[in-house]
Parts: sequence; structure tokens; C-alpha cells
Amino acid sequence: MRVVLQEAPFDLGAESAAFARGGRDMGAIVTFTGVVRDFPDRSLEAMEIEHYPGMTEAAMTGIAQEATARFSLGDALVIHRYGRLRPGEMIMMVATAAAHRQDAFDGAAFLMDFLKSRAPFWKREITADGAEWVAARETDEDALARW
Amino acid sequence: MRVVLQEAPFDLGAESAAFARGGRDMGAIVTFTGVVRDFPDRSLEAMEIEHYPGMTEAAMTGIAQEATARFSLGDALVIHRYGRLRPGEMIMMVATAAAHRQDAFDGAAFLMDFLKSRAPFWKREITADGAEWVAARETDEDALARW
Amino acid sequence: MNVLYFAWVRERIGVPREDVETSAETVRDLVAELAGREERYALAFSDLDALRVAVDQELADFDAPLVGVREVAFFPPMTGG
Amino acid sequence: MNVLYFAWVRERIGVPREDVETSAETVRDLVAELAGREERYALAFSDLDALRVAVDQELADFDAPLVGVREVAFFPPMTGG
Repeated sequence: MRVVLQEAPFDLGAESAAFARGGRDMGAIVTFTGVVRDFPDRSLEAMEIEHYPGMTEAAMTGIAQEATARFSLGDALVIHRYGRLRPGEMIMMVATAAAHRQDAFDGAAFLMDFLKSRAPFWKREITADGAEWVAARETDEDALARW
Repeated sequence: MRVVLQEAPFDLGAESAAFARGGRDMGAIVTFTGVVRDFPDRSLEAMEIEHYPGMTEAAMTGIAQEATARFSLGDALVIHRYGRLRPGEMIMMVATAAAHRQDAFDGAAFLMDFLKSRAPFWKREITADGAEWVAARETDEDALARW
Repeated sequence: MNVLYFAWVRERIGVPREDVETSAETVRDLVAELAGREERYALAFSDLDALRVAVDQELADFDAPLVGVREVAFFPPMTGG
Repeated sequence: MNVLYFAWVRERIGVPREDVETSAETVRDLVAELAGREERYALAFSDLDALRVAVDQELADFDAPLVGVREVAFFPPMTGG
């Protein structure tokens, strides 16, 4: 298991390849990558991600441990960035390895649902018109109920 | 959309990175990679994958088109190998890009479920004791019913 | 008509494909014809529930008509992915 | 006690953290105390449904006791991922 909190960009290709090399006894690998969307209908200049130093790392680790136990993951990876990101940049990624595909998919979806609503990150969108905090969606909170 | 049927290995890292570069207006990217498991309790020498030339490419393309339409995917990638693979080698991968994470996850799971049971591939495991065709599992057929 | 066999169906019948002269109207008729030929065919077609069929490279069922069809393939349930 | 604010709570109150002398027994008591201070606090704490709280870096609810607690943080619902 590896949990990384960093401001710098990460290399999806290198991370995916390294993760896959690690689990040769696992049949299924799933990755999820979150990207700052470049909306055509408004000029997003940047997305700023604030977090709670100390608690963030602990929450990410706890969520990854929980996913590993619940879905019998052979390995799990969570990378999340903070700071100022431009449209098209990758915000975060998770990767899961499991013997069977359903566990790998469920593990990754679980990680995403909990990182979304239970890890202390806050996003703010900067446009030409100003800055606006991204509101949590009710559907994100609802997503937790399925686990 | 890109559909690839090949005997040669593919580079998960390079494919993932190239796929992600393609869809900057998409917020969510999911990949699934299938690996020949290296079971500790028996000596698998190789997995041989037979397929139906002509029909295989058409089935893969049809499944990818269906997934793209159903889950509003901005892009989809399907790579599937055939021939003789050793334990630890990657068999196949899919990638999906969507505006929202649920569509990206569902699109990838849909691709996997249909590639598993509706694309004309047959796997045979070669061990020291001989060769054995991998039997389809009822749960794989059942998985189609959820879509 | 071009008839193809894959996986253990191919192994039981002993050839990957063959040209079959037939007036069978449906896949099921063709199966009956082939199964009547020799033991290896009878064995391969002994349990239709364990078989799948494609007609002109599209999955079909055993009642599919064969009018104008150029290629029929028999194989076990697929195991891709 | 170290009190931290994040996102728009931080913006409304105007500081990211401060040291608070308090004898509040629960988070809710602390909120009442802070909200009574100045308009900017009252504004930040006007709708508790829109707020989340962490006590010593663990998510908690507003009835959580503050005995022995060193750090309390207030923030809006999280938007990670």
C-alpha cells in the first residue's frame, strides 16, 4: 500500500506501470484518475486545492487500509495533489490490485467515494469572474451509503 | 475510440498516459488491466488464448461502441492479446474517459463484462500436468444481466 | 458452407474448419447432420447447452436459419477478458 | 486549544488558525462561544448543517466532548477526489 500527498504533478504512466509490476499474483488491476476538466463553456483558469495537513495523510491512509481489508486487495495506491492546478492537469489517482475483477473495481470505487467526502480536501475554481468554492454534491454523500 | 487485437505485449504505462492525454475535457479516467495470475499453489507454465479472427475485432468494436453510447464516454480504449502468455504478463486492458466518475467506472465494468462473455476468446492453461480449457463461470454470464 | 470449430470443440472434431455441403435449414439441423457423421462429431455436439454458435460471425441461437449463410462457427462459452 | 478553519470558513473568519482559551465542554458549546464573539464568527457558524468538524484530526459531530482535546477544526463538506 502506498499513499502519497504532494503538490507536484505525478506521472500516470510510470505509476500505473510500477503498480502493475508489483502484483504479479493479482489478476485484476483498476486505476482511476481525476483530471481538472477544461469546460468549453467557461474559462477555468485554475483549480486550487486546500487540505488539512496531518489529518489529510491520516484520512488517506485510513481509507486505503479500509479498502484493502474490505476487498481483499493485494495492493492499493492513492496519490492526491494539492495547490494550484491548471485545466487538463491530473488531480489524483488510485490503483487497486485484486485476484478478481469485481474486487478491484469495487476497491477503486470505494476509495474514490471516501476520498471525495471523507478526506479533508477543498476545491476552489478560479475563473476570469472570480473564485468559487466547489460545493459538495448530495450524490457524493449518498454514494457512501452503498458500502 | 481505439480497439486493438494483437499477439505482442502492450505497454500499460505508455497506453494509460497516451489515453489520458487525449481527453482533457473529461474529468474521470478508469483503466482495467487483466494479468495472467501466477498462482502459488500450482505451476502455471503459460496461458494460451485462442480467438476467432474477423469476428473478434468486430465483437470488440461493437462492445466498445455500445459502452461509449451508453455511458457517454468521451473516449474508450480496448486492447486484447492472443497467443501464448506467461504468468505475470498482461492479457488485456480497457480504458474509459467520462465527465463523471460513475460513467467512467460503469463503462469500464461494462466493457469487461462483455469482453469476458461476448468476445470470441478462449483461454487454456498449460501446467506441468497438461493443458486445460478455462471454463466460463456462471457468474460471468450473470454479470451481463445487470446492464 | 464454411464450418469453424474453436477451443475444445476444435480439439474433439480434430480440424479448425471444413467446407460442408448441406441443405440444413437451421443451425440445429446442421448440428444433427454433423453429429450423425462420426463419433468425434457426436461427442463434440453431445451437449448443446455447453456450446455457443455464431452465424456469419454474429452470435446466434440454434434455431437460426441458414439461408444465404456462408460461415457457421461452434465453440464453448467464451472466456475473454 | 488550537482552532483551525478551512475553505470558506477560513475566509469568513479571516484567519486559518488561532489559539482559543475556552472551558467549552462540547464542540457545540465552543461554536456558541465563538459565534458570540464577532459578526464574522456569527456568519461563519450561522448554518451548522453546512459545516463539518474534526476533533484532534478525526471527523466528529457537534456533540463531541472537548475534554483533553488539543485541536478542533471547522470546514465545509469535503470535496476531494
